Amino acid sequence: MKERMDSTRSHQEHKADDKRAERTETRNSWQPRILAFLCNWCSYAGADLAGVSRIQYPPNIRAVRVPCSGRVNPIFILKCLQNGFDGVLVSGCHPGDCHYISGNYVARRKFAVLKTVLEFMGLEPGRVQFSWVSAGEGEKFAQVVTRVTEDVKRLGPARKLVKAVRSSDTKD
Amino acid sequence: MPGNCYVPISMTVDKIRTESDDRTLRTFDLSFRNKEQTFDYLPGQFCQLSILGRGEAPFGIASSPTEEGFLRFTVNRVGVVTTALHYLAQGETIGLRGPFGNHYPVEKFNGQNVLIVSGGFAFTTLRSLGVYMFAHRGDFADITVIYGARRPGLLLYCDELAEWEKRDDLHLHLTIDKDVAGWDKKVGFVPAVTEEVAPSPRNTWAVVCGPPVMIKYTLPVLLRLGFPPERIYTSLERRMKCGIGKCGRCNIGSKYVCTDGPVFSYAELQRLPEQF
Amino acid sequence: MSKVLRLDKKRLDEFVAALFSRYRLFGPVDSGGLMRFAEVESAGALRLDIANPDESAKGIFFPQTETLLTGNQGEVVPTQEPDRPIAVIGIRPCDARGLLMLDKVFGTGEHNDPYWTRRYRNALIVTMGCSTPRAGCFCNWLGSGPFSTEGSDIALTDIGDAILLEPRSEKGMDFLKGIPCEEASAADLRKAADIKERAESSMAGKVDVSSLKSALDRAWDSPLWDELTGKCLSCAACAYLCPTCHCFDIQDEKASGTNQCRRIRIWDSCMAPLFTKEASGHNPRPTGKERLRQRVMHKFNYFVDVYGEMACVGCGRCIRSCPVNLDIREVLVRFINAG
Amino acid sequence: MANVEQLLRDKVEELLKEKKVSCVIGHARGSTAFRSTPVFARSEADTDGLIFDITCGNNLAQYLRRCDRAQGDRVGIVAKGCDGRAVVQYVAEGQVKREDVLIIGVPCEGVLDHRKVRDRVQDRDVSRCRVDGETVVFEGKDFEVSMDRSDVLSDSCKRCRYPNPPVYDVFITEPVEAAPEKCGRQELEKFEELGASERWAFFEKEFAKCIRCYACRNACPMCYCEECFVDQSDPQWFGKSTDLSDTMLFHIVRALHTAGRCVECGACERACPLGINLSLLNQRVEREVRERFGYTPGLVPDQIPAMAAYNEEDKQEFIL
Repeated sequence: MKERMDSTRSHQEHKADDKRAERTETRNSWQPRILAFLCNWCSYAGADLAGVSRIQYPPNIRAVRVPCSGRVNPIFILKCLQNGFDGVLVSGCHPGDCHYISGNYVARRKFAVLKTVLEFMGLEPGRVQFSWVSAGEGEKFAQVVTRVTEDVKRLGPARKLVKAVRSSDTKD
Repeated sequence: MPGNCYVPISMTVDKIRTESDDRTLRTFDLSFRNKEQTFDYLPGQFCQLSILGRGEAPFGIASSPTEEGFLRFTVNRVGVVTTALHYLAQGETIGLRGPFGNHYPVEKFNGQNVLIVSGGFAFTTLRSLGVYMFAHRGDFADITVIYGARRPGLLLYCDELAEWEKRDDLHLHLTIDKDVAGWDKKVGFVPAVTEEVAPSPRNTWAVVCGPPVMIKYTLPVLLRLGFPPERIYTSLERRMKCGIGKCGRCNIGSKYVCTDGPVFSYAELQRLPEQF
Repeated sequence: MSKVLRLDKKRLDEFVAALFSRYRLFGPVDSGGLMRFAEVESAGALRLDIANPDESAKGIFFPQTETLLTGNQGEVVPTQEPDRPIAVIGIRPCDARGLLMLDKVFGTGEHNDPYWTRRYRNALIVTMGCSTPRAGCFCNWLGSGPFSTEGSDIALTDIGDAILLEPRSEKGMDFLKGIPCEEASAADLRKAADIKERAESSMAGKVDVSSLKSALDRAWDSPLWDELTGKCLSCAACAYLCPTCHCFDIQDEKASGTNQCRRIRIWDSCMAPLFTKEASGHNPRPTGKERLRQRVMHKFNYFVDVYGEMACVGCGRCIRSCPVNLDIREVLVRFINAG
Repeated sequence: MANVEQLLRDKVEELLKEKKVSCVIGHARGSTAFRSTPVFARSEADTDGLIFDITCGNNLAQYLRRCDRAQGDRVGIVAKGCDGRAVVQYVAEGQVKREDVLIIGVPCEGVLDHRKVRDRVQDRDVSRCRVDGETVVFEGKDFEVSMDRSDVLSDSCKRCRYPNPPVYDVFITEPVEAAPEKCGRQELEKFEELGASERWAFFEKEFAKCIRCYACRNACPMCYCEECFVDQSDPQWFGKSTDLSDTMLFHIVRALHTAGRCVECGACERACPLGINLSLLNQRVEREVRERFGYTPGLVPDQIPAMAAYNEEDKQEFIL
């Protein structure tokens, strides 16, 4: 069925609001989508260990395996928020354990600044989180995911920075 | 909204063929989803092909208006849109806007000799021209085609070229840059081959299409052979968005490649300031 | 054209209300400290007392971001324009003239642009004469003036306690028929003529640009391009603020996780490297010099070839906002002098 | 200031005559008296137009990277504190060699925000602009307006801690004294007292004005990427529309890319044709980099920039 394409902004906005209301009403059933960038050498293996150890953790994360937390360009994180992920987790090796010696040290600086900027602007602190999880810390991985999922659930669906593709034009 | 020049016509991908051995060139035969749709064009014109959500890009029409039932495009995979096109499967739908631009001046070629010089995958609209002229063979005198590629695997439309070779009303010269085993035709760059086999410029019109470097070295050859700039034609490429002379990026001087071109005579190009 | 009417300022609201009743009304507003043209919800929001906004009025008819089509893979639906036509009030003569130029690009030729045409051709343009031209204004160089009425349906003149309304087109005359107004008195007209006279004479020295086109015909290899490019930052401030710059890009967007797509048109600028860069990496205008030359040539040479006039209305926005004060007037004068 | 101007011209003339430099990047009077425009002096004759005063707001450092010069030629630059810091940061980032630049320090007491002036003189043409103590006087046809320097000074100048180039080869007159507490950083502190949603609303309001002309980026001496991330097409990171999401992400990433590099010259803010508040974000980043990593950009030529370095002891209170 053809959707009626009305280019008045208010109409579209109302529709978006309705959608949001729907989502809020079904808050209990709403499940956040969280993207997790996991370092190949530690956190990804940690997730694996959590799996084989049959440790329970919420199924809300989508994992993307990266060679190092240093590979995670802050743009990736922002792009996730723009594309509507409700939360982003980046997890790498503990300091001193980086496979590439210093990747996570450099990443730590980048993430500190990113987090500062986003929270300064007013983005909810829980949306973007970071952790160090080693290959042996299956238990910790499950705890981190549980915590991040709970934080994001509490915050509700992401709205800030989310880009909607719609027929109305947004600049007034 | 009738007459909205930005709304593409829905086309079905009927046939897909990989043209080159490096798989960067793929040919698509398209037909109208609405079978009653008509579409008048002449060799040399181009269309905008699009996949909504990926983007739109211009391509010369490789089929001839004398061939019914399909429109043919050959796509070189270089950017976002062309890559998306390469992922298309048979039966899928794509958008088409056009035809845009001018065409090779086939009316001027009437009763005259025609020399086609081409290199690489720029052969698309020249195939269209060739097929068009064969369909109206009586209207044209001698036809010569020189077509070169770096190696045999990069020549477009090989099966068809094999048919063309059998024709006795066409002088076809295929050439590759460097000799390889099993190649029994010409070896050498297009400009050199042109110098060697081009017909007399008397009553002859030349059409030259290919990579910039080929054009750059072929034009002096033709001039030396006595072709006047007014009788040498080429087709230009530029980054385009609208295809209808509005978006403002494909101009060379005050000429828009999309509406005043893409076909220009060398005499016209000499009057334009910018490089092409 | 037809008789000039007088509207007491106290009754301006009535005039605006009449516009509201038939049109979607756009005009200059104060948007968080920034003066710009926007859709007006109430007469009170209109700011007819302010200087010409730094952004031109072209965005009303040619928005910076505009959805051309939406759909998913199978179905494509062009954006529908609301039926209600647009009226603009408070637009200056320079911008109104700029719209006429854009109409040549979008509204004429073999393919007319339906989005533009529907908006512009049905619109009512109510211009406000410029009693106090700003520093940087040079409309007088380009065959126009602060009280020019080209492209205007109704021309307003602020005479202090009242506004004079002069219909400039059938459409304008038609609209004014519904407005109960007295005719302007001889004294009012004299006052208006004085204001006009003062405004015109306040404008800085006029330069004869009649030889510019031919000077630029010969300027392709001029060393001036290198000199000017030296300081140009190659940003798009000039192009985006310009009422006649109209180059655009078309882009597709896809909503994450769905099939919902849209094809948008966005302003683009010839100053950007990407403007002409081809997928192969080849760029026919590789440096800032070729791009600056394109911008100047397009406006003052190519546009003359194609449409018979220069694509500049002398609004001075590029002069006021250029971060390095690369003044277009100086550029023109130097090319004229270089012959 | 007249004194500065004459000494500057003499000095540049001498440097060019003695072939110490092949070109000097400086300021000349703009087309209206409260503005200046960059100029490239290549011969002694070009030095007449050189000026240095309160109108010289462009950060000239960026021209160092694009200025035509033969191998081995040295380029001179008229440098306020922030131009000098940008040069130092270029050296630290390997963009220019210290020995290729001759830094001509000039005493800067802040530059005008031309948009503020424009509003104050009600868009009239200004033919003369002079500084008289704490007052700036603008003269035009039939008018003369005086205003407090602080009312028309660029906001970034009110916060300036480094009015003199940290490194220079010659200095015209004497370095000026920094007045760091002049205006302090109250703006940032006050803003931080707001709630998160108010802060977000502020940035939404500011960035909604953005027309993506990239004047901020192009005026910024530190934005020198061959291809900016917003111009990349494969992959295209963010959309080219003026959707708030796209414009905000542009500004956020720009702030991140200039973290530990921004020399606080305010060129971005002065370049913005819509007067968007761009510096608040930069101020916050600057403080974070200074407090967390102990780094201030543009002061020491051979120090590794903060975001290219690390310290094993960096704080990591935010990491789970």
